[in-house]
Amino acid sequence: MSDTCVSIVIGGEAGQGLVTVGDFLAKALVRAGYEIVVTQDYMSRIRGGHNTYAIRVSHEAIHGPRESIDLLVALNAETVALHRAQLTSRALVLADEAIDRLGHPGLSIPFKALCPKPMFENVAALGVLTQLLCLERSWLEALIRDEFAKKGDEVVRQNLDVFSSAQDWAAGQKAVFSCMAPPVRTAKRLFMNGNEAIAFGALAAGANFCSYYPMTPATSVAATFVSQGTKMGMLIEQAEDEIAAINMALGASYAGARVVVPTSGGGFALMVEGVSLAGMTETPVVVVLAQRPGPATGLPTRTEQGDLNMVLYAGHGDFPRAVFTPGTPEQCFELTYRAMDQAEKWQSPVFVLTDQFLADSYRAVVPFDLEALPPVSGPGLTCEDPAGYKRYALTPSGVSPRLVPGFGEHLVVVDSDEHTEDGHITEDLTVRVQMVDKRMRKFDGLAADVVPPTYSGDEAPSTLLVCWGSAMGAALEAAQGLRAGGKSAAVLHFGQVYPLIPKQFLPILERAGRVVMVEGNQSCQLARLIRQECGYHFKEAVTRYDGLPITARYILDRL
Amino acid sequence: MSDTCVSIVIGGEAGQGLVTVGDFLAKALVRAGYEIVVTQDYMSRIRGGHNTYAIRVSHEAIHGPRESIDLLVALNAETVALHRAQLTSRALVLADEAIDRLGHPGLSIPFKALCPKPMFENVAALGVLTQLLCLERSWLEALIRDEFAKKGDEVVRQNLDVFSSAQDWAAGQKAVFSCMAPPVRTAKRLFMNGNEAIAFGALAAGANFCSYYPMTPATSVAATFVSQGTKMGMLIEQAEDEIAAINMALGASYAGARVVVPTSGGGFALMVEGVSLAGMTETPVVVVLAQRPGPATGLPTRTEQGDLNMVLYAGHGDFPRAVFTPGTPEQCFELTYRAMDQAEKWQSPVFVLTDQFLADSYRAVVPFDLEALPPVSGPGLTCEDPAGYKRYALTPSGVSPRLVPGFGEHLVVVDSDEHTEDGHITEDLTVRVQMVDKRMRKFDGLAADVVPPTYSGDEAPSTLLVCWGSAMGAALEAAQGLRAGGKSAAVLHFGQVYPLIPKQFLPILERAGRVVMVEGNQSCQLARLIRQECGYHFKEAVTRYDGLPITARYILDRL
Amino acid sequence: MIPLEQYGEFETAWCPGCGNHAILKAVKKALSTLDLPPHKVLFASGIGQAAKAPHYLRCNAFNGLHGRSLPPAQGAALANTELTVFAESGDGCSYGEGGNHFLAALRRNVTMTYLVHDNQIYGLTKGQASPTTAQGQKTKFQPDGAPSMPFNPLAVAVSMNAPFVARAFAGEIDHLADIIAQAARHPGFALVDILQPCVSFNKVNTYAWYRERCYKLGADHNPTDWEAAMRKAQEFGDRIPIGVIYKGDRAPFETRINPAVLRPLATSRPDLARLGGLLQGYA
Amino acid sequence: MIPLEQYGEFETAWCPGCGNHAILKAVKKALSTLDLPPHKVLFASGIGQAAKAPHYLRCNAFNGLHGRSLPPAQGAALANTELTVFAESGDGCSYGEGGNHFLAALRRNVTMTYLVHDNQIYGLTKGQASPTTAQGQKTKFQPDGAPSMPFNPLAVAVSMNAPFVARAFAGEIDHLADIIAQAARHPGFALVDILQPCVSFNKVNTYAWYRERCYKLGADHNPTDWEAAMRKAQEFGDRIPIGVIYKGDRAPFETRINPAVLRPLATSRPDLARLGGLLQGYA
Ligand SMILES: Cc1ncc(C[n+]2csc(CCOP(=O)(O)OP(=O)(O)O)c2C)c(N)n1
Ligand SMILES: Cc1ncc(C[n+]2csc(CCOP(=O)(O)OP(=O)(O)O)c2C)c(N)n1
Ligand code: SF4
Ligand code: SF4
Ligand SMILES: [Mg+2]
Ligand SMILES: [Mg+2]
Repeated sequence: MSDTCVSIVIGGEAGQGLVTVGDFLAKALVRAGYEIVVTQDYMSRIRGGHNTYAIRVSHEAIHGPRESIDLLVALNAETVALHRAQLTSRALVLADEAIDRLGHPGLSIPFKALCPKPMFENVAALGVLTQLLCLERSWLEALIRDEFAKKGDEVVRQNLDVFSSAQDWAAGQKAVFSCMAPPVRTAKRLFMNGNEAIAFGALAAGANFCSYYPMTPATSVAATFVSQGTKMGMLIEQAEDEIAAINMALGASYAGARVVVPTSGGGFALMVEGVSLAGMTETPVVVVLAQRPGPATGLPTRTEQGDLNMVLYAGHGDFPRAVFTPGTPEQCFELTYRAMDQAEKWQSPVFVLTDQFLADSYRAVVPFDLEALPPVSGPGLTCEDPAGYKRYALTPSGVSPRLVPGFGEHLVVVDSDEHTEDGHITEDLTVRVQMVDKRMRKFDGLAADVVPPTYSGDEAPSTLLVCWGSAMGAALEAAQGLRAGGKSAAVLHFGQVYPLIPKQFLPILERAGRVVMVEGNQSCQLARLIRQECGYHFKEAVTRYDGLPITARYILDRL
Repeated sequence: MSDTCVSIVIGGEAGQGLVTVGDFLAKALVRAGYEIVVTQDYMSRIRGGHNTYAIRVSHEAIHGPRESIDLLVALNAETVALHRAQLTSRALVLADEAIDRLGHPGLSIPFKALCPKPMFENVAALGVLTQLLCLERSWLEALIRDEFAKKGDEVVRQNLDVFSSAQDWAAGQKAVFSCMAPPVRTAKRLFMNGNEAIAFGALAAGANFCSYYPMTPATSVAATFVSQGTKMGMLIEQAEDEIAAINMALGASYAGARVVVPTSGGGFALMVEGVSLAGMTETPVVVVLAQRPGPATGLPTRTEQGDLNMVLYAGHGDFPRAVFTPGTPEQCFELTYRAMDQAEKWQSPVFVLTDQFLADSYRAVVPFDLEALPPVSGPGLTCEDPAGYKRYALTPSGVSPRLVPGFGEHLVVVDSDEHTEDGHITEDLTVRVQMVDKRMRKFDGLAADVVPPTYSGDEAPSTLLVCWGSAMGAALEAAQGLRAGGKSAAVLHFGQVYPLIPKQFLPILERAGRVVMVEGNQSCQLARLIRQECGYHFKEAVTRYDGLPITARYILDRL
Repeated sequence: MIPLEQYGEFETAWCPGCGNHAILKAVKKALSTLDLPPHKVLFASGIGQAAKAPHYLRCNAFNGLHGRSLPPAQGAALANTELTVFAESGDGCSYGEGGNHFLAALRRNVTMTYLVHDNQIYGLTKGQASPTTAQGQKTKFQPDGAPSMPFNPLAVAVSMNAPFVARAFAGEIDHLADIIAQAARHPGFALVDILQPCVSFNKVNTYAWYRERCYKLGADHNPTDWEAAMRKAQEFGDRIPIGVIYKGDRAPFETRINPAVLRPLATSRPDLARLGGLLQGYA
Repeated sequence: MIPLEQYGEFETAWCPGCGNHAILKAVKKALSTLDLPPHKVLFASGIGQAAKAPHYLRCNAFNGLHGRSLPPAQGAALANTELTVFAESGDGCSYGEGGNHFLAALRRNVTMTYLVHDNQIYGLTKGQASPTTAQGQKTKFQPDGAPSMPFNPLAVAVSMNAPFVARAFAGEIDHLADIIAQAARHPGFALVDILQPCVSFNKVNTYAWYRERCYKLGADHNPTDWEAAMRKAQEFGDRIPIGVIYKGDRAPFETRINPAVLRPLATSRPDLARLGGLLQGYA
């Protein structure tokens, strides 16, 4: 694990503004050209408790979160006590002068003196951090100007004053921190988390309807639609419950909208019947499921990868589906885009399965190449022979030409019961078999389109770490760690876990020495799925289900 | 396949009384000491359409349904046309004289002449059938007396008159049918279908609360509770929806009731979040899921085994469960009884997974030995140290002593969030891990209690048919058929499909020649589960998903 | 006026004598009066006997899940405001399984018409008490009588100021057709609760029972008078008023949301240049 | 009267200044007035800030799923009629996700008390519009204003003749405690909608806002007069009545079902001899 990076953690109570400090600093670092991995750890409450905002920053590529802390900004005394064990040898603790640093080196900041009002403390902390990190002050100054602009010039000026006096104060202190190396890259990057990237992936693919019911950690997908999607003409409605959310989306999709439904595990549990309806009526829908630890309400604001099984088998009866599991915000964008296309192309429910860690994890994201995006499939508006139109015409691929109602004289009839080619309810058992076979034929198409897992590392490694979704970064860094220790290592990451195409990965598994599944759930859900689909039996696994993201350290300690 | 049996099919429109004819005849046959397998095939409508009631009868043991027809009672002309292809060489068609028998041998019954009013036609048909089958007339006479008693003596007399004149009329006809062999057994048996047996299994185990929302083919479980359970003191409430049904049951279970929730796939889809709540709060609940073909509304009145996957993985997060899959009404009783005990013993959701075929299939059931039933686990009412009571005390087995509130000074606190030993919401991540581990330890207990699959047939057979649930009878008879053809054969039937204990069946699979999975779904859900759990890969499968039950013929034609 | 034949003629799976046949006739009549070509009409339905209705009509149809006729109807209505949208289902589907969507639809007030075939029973599942079954009425599943008070959809709708609340009777086809047409013309969410005899499972609320009690609201009833409407909504016993109970002028949902998002969504394509601009905000 | 300390004192996860603190106090006061020992009381709740309340009380608790406080409450109340059962949750939980259970509970009328912390917002998920948020009120998720009309739980409850319908305000602890006690004593389903300021997300409906508007119903209001109750239930604007809005005498569910099934189910054992007899009917 490279030593070129710094781990900054801001800790305090909910409501103390630690997210503001974190967001400002992280965004400034991205603007300055650094790589970051943000980990947000918060409790299920609005005020009080103990939350942290961790920024790992480096001038080189970094992938995952880390436990150790180099700079701890303690907004209250509890933060020092709770995190002292994580402090590195060079660590500094930054806290108000009234807070006992418990003997740790650092700075006792005279917030009262530096700030005309308590609300400026966040900006003062940023001033101190800027100084310690040797960050060009202009990055934060510009950000302060951007973000406070709507509050008026006076507010901007006051903030800038506090910022610079705090920085000056820090410059005068003895405690110093080794300056970060200047960043290599200069191309602009985006400061974006997983949920935001998902929202943009959907919007780029033409998503224009979102019905949702709020649920942590999925809400910021909807929030991004509200703030950004509306400007793209997206129609967004907060439904009365999750059942309504998915059924409303299916009605809109039927009528030609491109639909996304964001939720979390408990909300998705209520959509299971609707998923089956999407399967039966062959109505495209993309469900974004941001996982949190279950069962039931579990730990509402923490992370886990425990809902894969539910997503794989949600819905009664047999019908095809696809499940995407992005590992980074970039993949969130790309795979959500792809999910929108696949849902439409195969007229099936398609899932984007993410988790709280990735949902809330800001990174420096390479701007998406919008021009290079492949075209997205879509329904037709009219046809040559409206009278003869059949929504469920039997075809070799299983895909029937999908028309939207109202744009021509054709009629679009869809049915939750078994139905004839023209969509009407039937109890003809020969037709039943034809329709099951037709629907299941689409599975072959979905399978042919599968995004293969990505492999990185040594060929025929002595250790192969297999993972999916957000565990990717930790696995990549754990492999780096192994290599640093002189062992060959590689990572196989599944960005799509269903369908599974054994020939895409079985040879890789078979030529590796030790193969270890790394997943954020107790029962090794992907390992089981792989065994089911191709018989490969994982003999080792690193699992985590305490609500925190998997880290390289966590993996290495268990190998 | 033995030739000693007769297949009788009564066909006609819904509302013509074919179920009455079928029920009377089948029950009389059981009383007379015959074995029966009833298959009810009906459409999702109240009047009209085309339904059949098929009774396969023999003096020897029989297990499954059959397609061929020896006696066809056609209540309308359509019935003759629809079923003529199934008629055996010795078949007779019995129909009103106005109906064209399309050249098939049989009897044209002068219903008008035999019956003073059309409502007597059912009884007249029974008279003719009694004569052709050489059934002692007293069996039906007694039944007519029993069933019509509440309508008064006059009605009984009129029915008996019509019955005997119809029988006399048939005795005078040329068309004869070979008499059935007299039955061997004399001990009383019950005329009972799968759903009724499930209801009685639950009642025997002390079930005293049922909240349900009606859904075919599960409604007759609730109907049996209404007619019989109320007499046992069961409290039954039709809920506003399935979500309420399961949550109400969980509340009742918490308060000490023994609860059952009957539903079908679409209804169960809505209970998925509730299942997760049962897992998290460790509240016992037995869900009976009578399967029908999906996805979505599918074929509401037909049969399929397509919901296994959904039941296995219903609910977000990891938690243990058990899934029972009875193959006969006897097993419906036994395994539901066991399910009630297991739910309570391991404080987990437990499932009884059946299907429309078995739900509606009447058999001659050996009376249950109520005295031999093992004791059923249950919660406590009081404890020694009420102030120290902890609902989720950590224990080696994972099972915490469960008390019911209100009977002592202890407080029972259960929580859908992650919780402490005393049931209160927590975000302590160490406790989180302890609680996940505790819940998952119960899996070992459930695993130790698994009912092993039943094996019957030749040791190391050249063909082994593997099946679960209602496919059992067809598999047994297909194996008989193979043996009749000189091949060795056996059947391995899973009455419990989860947890799976490989050592209970892997050696059996490995020593067989050809191993064929037989299941009523398109995607081989049990075969996949077995591969997942122990790596065994089924290379052959017979699947059925046209809405009809699997038969021996169906299997043999595909081997 | 579009000829009735345009709306097709199908064999149904309903019992002979069922009130559904009459409702189907009235629906066709109303469509014809409204001059709506089949391809401009969408019928969404749930599951039940009533919910099969859209299969017996030449129109666009979304026959979804039990209890869920309203969410897809509203989704489609918003995705394409040029469609005339109806949802049609039974009392169990609409007020039982679907109760929460009913409440939300009353609040949301999307322009569409809700036709509830109210036979006061669960027909397709063979006769359980429905939310509108009279308290104490015995069924095979409620042998001691339905224990709950019946749901009063009209009172709830009026109490929530739904813009158009009506009751009709399957035995009065022309009157029913006229009410359906009025409902469809009214902006916002229009409810028509239609009393429908079920000859197979409801032996209490028969054609004769309804005929004896139903009377048409006349000119003396002012449907814009909320208090009068509430009184009429509460009347269900020896006398049952049929007609438009309440009519208000709440602005429909469509007028309350950002107009930029209200266009047929099927024809919209993402403006990637604009998207690129929004992404700049994250730099 | 049981001393208040019996009901415990816990650290909460609520914001300082939140109306929930006051409601918790009132609940303890009511329990004490009712002389209810903690082990004889069950609080069922859903998920949300309000729904955490049972964790801050020494009592039996079933903290279930979001929107699902009522079904387990009713299940437990029926399984053991000797428990005094409360359900307690937020407005989103109770009237949004849980709307269908609310309607059904009003119809079913099982004896229990429903305490709804009505802060007119989704608190725990950070400020989305709830079913009771004023139309047009802006939130982060509804920047153009909440598009739907607010749900009026009192009007719906009165329109369905719920036996006990009340509104209270977290700013009037004694009044609230008294209403909770009255509600718990009333046979059947009692609703208490409690206006509760959310200091973090609802900047409109503050303590001051409510204080300016809330007035206590006096002797001039007759809660047994349905029409008067309906008028009061509709009042929500410049003046907001608090107190018992409606009181009726509908027979509770327990009196309408077979008395043989109503006993603490935890103590009942199956009578196998009787079961054997029933099985004979199948021979
Ligand atoms: C989720 C779900 N639950 C239950 C059912 C079973 N079901 C089908 S129709 C019906 C009741 C129908 O009653 P109603 O809506 O009044 O319609 P009717 O048949 O009386 O016209 C039920 C419970 C289902 N299909 N789906
Ligand atoms: C099925 C489900 N959907 C959504 C959520 C997320 N959720 C938790 S609390 C809440 C809203 C709470 O609002 P309210 O009931 O008004 O309670 P408050 O926090 O305002 O007291 C939501 C949407 C959930 N936990 N479960
Ligand atoms: S069961 Fe009732 S509602 Fe259904 S079609 Fe027959 S009469 Fe009509
Ligand atoms: S967010 Fe609102 S409701 Fe929740 S505790 Fe804070 S003030 Fe109370
Ligand atoms: Mg009905
Ligand atoms: Mg709230």
